[in-house]
Amino acid sequence: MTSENLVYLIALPLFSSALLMLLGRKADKWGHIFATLISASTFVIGAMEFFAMIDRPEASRAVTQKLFTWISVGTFNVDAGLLLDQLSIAFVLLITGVGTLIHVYSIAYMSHDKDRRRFFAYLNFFIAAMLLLVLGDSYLNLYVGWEGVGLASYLLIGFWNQKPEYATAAKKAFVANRVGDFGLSVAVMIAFANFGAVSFIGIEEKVGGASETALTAMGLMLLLAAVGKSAQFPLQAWLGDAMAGPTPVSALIHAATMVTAGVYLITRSNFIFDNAPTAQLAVVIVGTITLLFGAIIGMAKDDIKKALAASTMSQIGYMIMASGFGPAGYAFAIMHLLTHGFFKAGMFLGAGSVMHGMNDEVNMRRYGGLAKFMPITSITFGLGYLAIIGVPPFAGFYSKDKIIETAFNAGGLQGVLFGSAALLGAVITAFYMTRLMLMTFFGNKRWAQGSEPHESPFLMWAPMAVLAVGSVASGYLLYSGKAIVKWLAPVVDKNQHEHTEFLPPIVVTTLAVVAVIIGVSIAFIKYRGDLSESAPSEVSIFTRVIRRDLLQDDANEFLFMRPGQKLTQLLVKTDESVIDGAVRAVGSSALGSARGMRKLQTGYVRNYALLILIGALVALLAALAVTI
Amino acid sequence: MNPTNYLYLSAILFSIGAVGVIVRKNAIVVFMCIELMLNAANLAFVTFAKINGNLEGQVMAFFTMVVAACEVVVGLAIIVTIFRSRRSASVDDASLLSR
Amino acid sequence: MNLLTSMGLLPLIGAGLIALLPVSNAKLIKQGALLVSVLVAALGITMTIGFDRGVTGFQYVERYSWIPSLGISYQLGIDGISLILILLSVLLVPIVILAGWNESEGGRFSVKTFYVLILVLETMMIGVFAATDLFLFYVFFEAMLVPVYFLIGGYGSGARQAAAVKFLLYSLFGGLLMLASIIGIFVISGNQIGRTFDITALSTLEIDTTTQNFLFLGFFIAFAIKAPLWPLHTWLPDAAKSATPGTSVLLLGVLDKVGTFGMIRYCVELFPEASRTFTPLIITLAVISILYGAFLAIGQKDIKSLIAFTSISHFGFITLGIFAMTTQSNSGATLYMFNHGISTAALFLTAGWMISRRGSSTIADFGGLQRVTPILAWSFFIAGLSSLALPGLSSFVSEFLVLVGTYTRYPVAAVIATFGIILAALYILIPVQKALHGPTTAGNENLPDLNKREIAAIAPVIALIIALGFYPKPALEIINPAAQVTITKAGYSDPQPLVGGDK
Amino acid sequence: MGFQSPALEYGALAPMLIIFGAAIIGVIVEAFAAARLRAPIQLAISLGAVVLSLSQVWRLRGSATTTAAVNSVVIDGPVLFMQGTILILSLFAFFLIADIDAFAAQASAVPGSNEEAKALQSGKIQTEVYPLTLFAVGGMMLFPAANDLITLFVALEVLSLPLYLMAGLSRRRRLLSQEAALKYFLLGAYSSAFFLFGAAFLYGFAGDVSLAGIRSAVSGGPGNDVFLIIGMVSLSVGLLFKVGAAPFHAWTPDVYQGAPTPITAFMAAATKVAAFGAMLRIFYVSLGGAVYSWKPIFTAVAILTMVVGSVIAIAQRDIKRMLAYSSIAHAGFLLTGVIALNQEGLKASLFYLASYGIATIGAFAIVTLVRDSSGEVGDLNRWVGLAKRSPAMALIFSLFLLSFAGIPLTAGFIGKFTIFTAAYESGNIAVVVAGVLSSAVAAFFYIRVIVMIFFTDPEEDTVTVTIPSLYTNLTIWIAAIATLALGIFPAPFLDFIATFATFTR
Repeated sequence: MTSENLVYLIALPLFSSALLMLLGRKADKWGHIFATLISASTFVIGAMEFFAMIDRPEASRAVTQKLFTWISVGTFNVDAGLLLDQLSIAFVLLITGVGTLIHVYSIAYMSHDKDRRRFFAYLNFFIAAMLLLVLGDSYLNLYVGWEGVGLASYLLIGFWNQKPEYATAAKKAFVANRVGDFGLSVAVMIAFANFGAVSFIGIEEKVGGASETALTAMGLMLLLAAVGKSAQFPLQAWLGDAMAGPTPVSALIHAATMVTAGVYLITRSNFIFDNAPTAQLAVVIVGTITLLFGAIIGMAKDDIKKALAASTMSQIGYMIMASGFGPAGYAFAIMHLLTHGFFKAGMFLGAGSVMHGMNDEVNMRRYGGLAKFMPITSITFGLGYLAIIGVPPFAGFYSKDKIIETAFNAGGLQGVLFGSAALLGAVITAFYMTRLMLMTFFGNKRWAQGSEPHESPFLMWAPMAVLAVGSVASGYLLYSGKAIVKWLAPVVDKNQHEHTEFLPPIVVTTLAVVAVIIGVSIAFIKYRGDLSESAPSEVSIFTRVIRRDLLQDDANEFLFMRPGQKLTQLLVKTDESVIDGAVRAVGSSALGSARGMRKLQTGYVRNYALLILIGALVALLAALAVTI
Repeated sequence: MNPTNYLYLSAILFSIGAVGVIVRKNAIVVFMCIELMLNAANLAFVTFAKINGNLEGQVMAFFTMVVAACEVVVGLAIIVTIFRSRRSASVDDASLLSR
Repeated sequence: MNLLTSMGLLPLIGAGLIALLPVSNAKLIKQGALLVSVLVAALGITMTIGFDRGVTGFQYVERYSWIPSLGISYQLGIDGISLILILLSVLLVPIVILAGWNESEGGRFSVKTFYVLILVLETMMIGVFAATDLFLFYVFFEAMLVPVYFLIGGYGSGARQAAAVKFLLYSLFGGLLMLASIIGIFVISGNQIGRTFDITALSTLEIDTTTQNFLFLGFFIAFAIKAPLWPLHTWLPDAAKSATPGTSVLLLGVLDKVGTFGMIRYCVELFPEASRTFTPLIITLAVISILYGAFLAIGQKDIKSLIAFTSISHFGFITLGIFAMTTQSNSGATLYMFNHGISTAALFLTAGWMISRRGSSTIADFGGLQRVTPILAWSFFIAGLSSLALPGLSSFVSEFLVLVGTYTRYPVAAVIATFGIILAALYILIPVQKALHGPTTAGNENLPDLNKREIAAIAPVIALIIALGFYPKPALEIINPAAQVTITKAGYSDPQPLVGGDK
Repeated sequence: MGFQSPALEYGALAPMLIIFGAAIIGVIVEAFAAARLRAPIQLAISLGAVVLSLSQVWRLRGSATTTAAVNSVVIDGPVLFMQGTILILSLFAFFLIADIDAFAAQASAVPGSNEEAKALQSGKIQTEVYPLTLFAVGGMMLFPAANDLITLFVALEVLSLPLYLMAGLSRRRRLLSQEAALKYFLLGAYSSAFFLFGAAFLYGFAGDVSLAGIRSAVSGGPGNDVFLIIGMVSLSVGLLFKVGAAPFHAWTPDVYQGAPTPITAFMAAATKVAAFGAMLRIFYVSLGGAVYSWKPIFTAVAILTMVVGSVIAIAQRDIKRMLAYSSIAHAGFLLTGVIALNQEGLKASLFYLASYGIATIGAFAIVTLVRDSSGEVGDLNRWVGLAKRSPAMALIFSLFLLSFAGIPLTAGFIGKFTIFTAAYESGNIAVVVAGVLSSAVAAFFYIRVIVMIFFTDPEEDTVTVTIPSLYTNLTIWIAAIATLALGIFPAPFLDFIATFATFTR
């Protein structure tokens, strides 16, 4: 099946973005509305495609569109082609849906910023790039979107780049992403060298003939790409700093959509990973480490956005972990991705709403008791909270529960280990989210001077409300009747694997609920009463380490930045002194020998005659020697 | 007598002249040494004429003498001029041009 | 008259006419130069349109005997590779003239001399790429040093004379080594097929291995200095730092391409066997250049030398692509030459505007320009993105082709080279952060944004960068057949995919 | 034994006879003409003789090879070409000599004496330089034409002796000029002695003084090889001295610097042609058969010469000394043509000599223009910023330097290219590599001068570029045009040379 409409999904927001940028201040008055309408229209197109897809029989649900031949050199042929299948449509709806809500929210949130038009241009650009990422029919097309969202993220993190640390945060994000891009580049090279193709279909056709080494290598490189984009260990450090961007950006890019692109990549590359068990194991391990890492960091964060960012990292860890379990896990990874998109976006917007009411204060130690002053925000946020910690029947319960179950089902010691880690993650998640709730909406008022908390305007709370509905209902909708599993099976589970059960589902569910109860309880005990306005300073070494993000920045600095800077300085000096020095030495040695040889030119006739005589004698002897 | 001995003599004379140019400082003496070298060459010519049994070498010797005479004229002119300017006939004094 | 000759002669005639204009009327001189260069660019576009993409071999061929007793002829012709480079040259000249409208002032010589030199240089640039006679190539190769030398030494800043001399000596040294090789191959041609400099004929010579290696080295060192390849690069940062932005654009954008062009046209096509012998060494040097240039760029404090070092990194990619000897890498390398030309032009011109506004080229003297001069800042940023090969921009296509093509034959080299893309992010984003982001540095609050003339100069470049990123097909169609020929001449064929290839 | 008066072929000898005749007339004029009229008369005689002689050379160009004066002189293609070249170069040299007050009013007067001042004031300027130059020109024309050792030696002395004197004729810095003369004379005589000694041994080896006789002896005669070697080496010392090859070059910079600039120009350009002409003839015609004995040595000398000339030039601070070292380096390049020992080598050498000679005259002509109140300024540090004072002269001087450096589109490049090609063809690749490398070094100092002229601001304003007279102007412009023309369209000239480039054996 082909469709002529896919291109508009990308072209419209791209056009809008370019228009708003090129028109400049002339578009200030209407730019935000235009951009929002464009975003909404992409959602409409996406929805139409979705309904059209549902109407088609399962075998022909995927549609493609070839735009033009992009690169064609010898056997290397890449079309600018789009592919909309069951996997991509899920993303399209999430991106355009959540994206549009956040556009709406931003109209109000950014209303005081004189660069609002530019902000909307960036947002539209992001939508275009993210849609290209999920619609591209080959790794190379995906790559374009992949870097496009990276650029959008860079621009939006650095939206207020007049603050040097924000600019640094933007750069850090881009560079970490580039490390991931290295993986993606190499993966494409491996694909071309092995299969002579870079399109998903082209590779999938030939994947059976490839060596496991090649597939493992490619898988690991794809994992590296995912790790960079999705802030997984060890490239997780940029995400916390990325909260420098305006809060809607954190909601859209650094929670709901872009950072989940790694999950998309792994799921999309299922045909590679399914044949590369080593790479899969690596995926699971990375996911597991990250889900714990993020959760642990989240425990000690006082910055509301950074706490949410740590949570995002942890939740994506769940998704990555799930996608590492192969056909058993892909659907649940995507499911968690979707539910997470709702509740985390909702919570971020909630955090933005709180900040909006608190003069952009982000420190939770200066919040407290806000539930009374911001009722809508506290309710929508609360629903998101219930969803994320996995309280039945909220969305997160279904998706996370399934991931924990899949982890246990991996079997053997590995299954127990991963399953327990996932459970532990659930405990910690419940702890830090409860802490966040208590510190923000309950307890004593610890506001800064002049704070007058108030509820946000309609344009802001309306999107939060919509997302809250999603946080409540999306889990059940996706799960009931294994809807998501069946929907995605043609893409990620073509052979309809039988999945074994290690523990009966009811046991896992019980365990998960218990985990939540434990986490919530601890947090209640610890943060129930009144808190001080500043974080306690007499704390254990563990707390300090956790406050320093488990030393992630220190490690990066120690392992990469410092040596890198040293190397750079060394090379700069080497270039100056050794290489250019050698060149200059050639010059000065020529001059030196010139000065030396000049000394022969004494000015004394007798010396000149001596030179002649010696020359004659040497020549004579040489000639005699040559001849005889 | 073996004519080769004249060649040895010629070579010795030439060498004395050649070394003399290098060791002596007075321009006139240097010039004399050069004349000695020319005459050594002349001796060689004459000897070779004898050895080869033709006259060309001897003719050459005459030419050389004439040319040497011309050289003396030119040479003395130069040396005298420079002596008048410098009040010295030492070749080592004439070393302003160097390096 | 043939199109190539007319095109080459036009700037020269233009230079002659401008030389007749009164020195005092700077505006008229500039307009005249711009007019001439635009006409040449129009001819270049005409030529591109008329170029037959389907066929291999030289087109627009013309041949006149020049010094018959030495087998030298005035012989021109272009294939895809030369066409794309000529096109680059003739497009950049008007842009440079327009962009650097005032940079000819305050030099050691008059404004008039500047434009005369630029136009003379344009003739040389066209000639050096169009020559199909080795001797003619060498003449252009050396003769173009003269205008460049005066352009750097006469109109630059800082230690411009020293930089100009360094440039000239490096180039002359390389050129003379090449001369020895040219003499060698000329003598061999005399022994085998009768004295000739026709490169098509020369590529049929059978040269024994040792001789071929030495002759190859003579050419290669000359081109490696031009390109420049580590460790023969130290002239470039000095030259680029001292020259005016416009001169730097022509220097990095076009002149240095003579090196990489020469590697394809002369090193590989004339000495295939020696090329194969030296490939491991050259690939190593290329990879070192990529990383070394990138690291050095990161460490620079001066914006111009930073750009120069990024170019060294990029030339590493081009060289890598050439000697990896696959269709992809070779086409990619040629396309890279073009793309590097336009993206460096954008980078240098915008940097030049920043410098002329601020009066300093130290990166630390800028700051917060995005808010003061948004259009300028965006132009610089997009140019930078092109330099770091962001997908969707033109350089990505070429860089990726080089890498993917290299990987099929030299996977390790390709993977190491790919680290360059991480470093590229650093060397672009660090100056972007320092110069464009952050609080506005004191004294920069009132810098003017780009004026209409400057926008007119940069807009087509940026448009080209974006257009070729999304639709590189027209360029690739021109390049592919020529690249294929090169590979074949060098005795290579593409590695087949491991799965499902024709074994 | 009856005595036959030798038959002289006046037609074939006419070019030389005209010059010698004019020289003698010049001497007479010097003795009898009124002081005021001497200079114009001398100039007229000289120019007339040169032009007349040139026309005779032109007349002879197509005719078959002849020997003249009882086989002691041969008139063949290369000879005619070189005689023509020498005549053209000396025409320009006369232009320079005529133009300026470079020469001592009375060379015999003690520098700084009343005599000298009086001579200057009275304007009774002696013009012996004209006949001297004519004699030297005659000797130079005879040198490459000599067909036996006797003529060769006589020609060598005829060309040398006037030059020794001319070197001492400078009006300014007379002590230096006289010193140059003394040095040139002593060393020249010294090398002549070597030359003569070598000639004696060659005669001893071959039993014949004719070049043809030596050739037949070399190629398989019964002669004594030691005699041959001694003869060959000693003779070469004399010749290598004349062309300024290392290590026999030491006189060159001192003499070039001390001599009056027009004479330096004449020496640098014309002497080189004559000396290389003779050398080419001797080695191509007579000693070709013994190539294995002398080729290694000549290769070494050639390389040494290129290196010494190029490297020492870097450290020079005086324009004339720098040009002297440059001429040494060029001698090295020209030696590769001798070593090549093939037709190409001969053609290339002829082209090189002509193009180098004309550019040299032009370059020295410009040197004569750069002056301050006390005369010419040789100090390079005072040449800075010359382009500001006289852009045209600066450009032309750069053109000459670029030609010396061998940049394409100048005559020097074609010369270098053809001569290295010949050397490469003869299999002497080492000399080619050394040649290009020392060219790179040489480029350094040529460029340094260009930098000084164009890119350095003058510190003081006492140095001026005088407005050239018609003669000097002609010289400079013709030299410049020739340098460019021979660089861009060398084909006709190369073809022209090809018709000359066969030695009669």
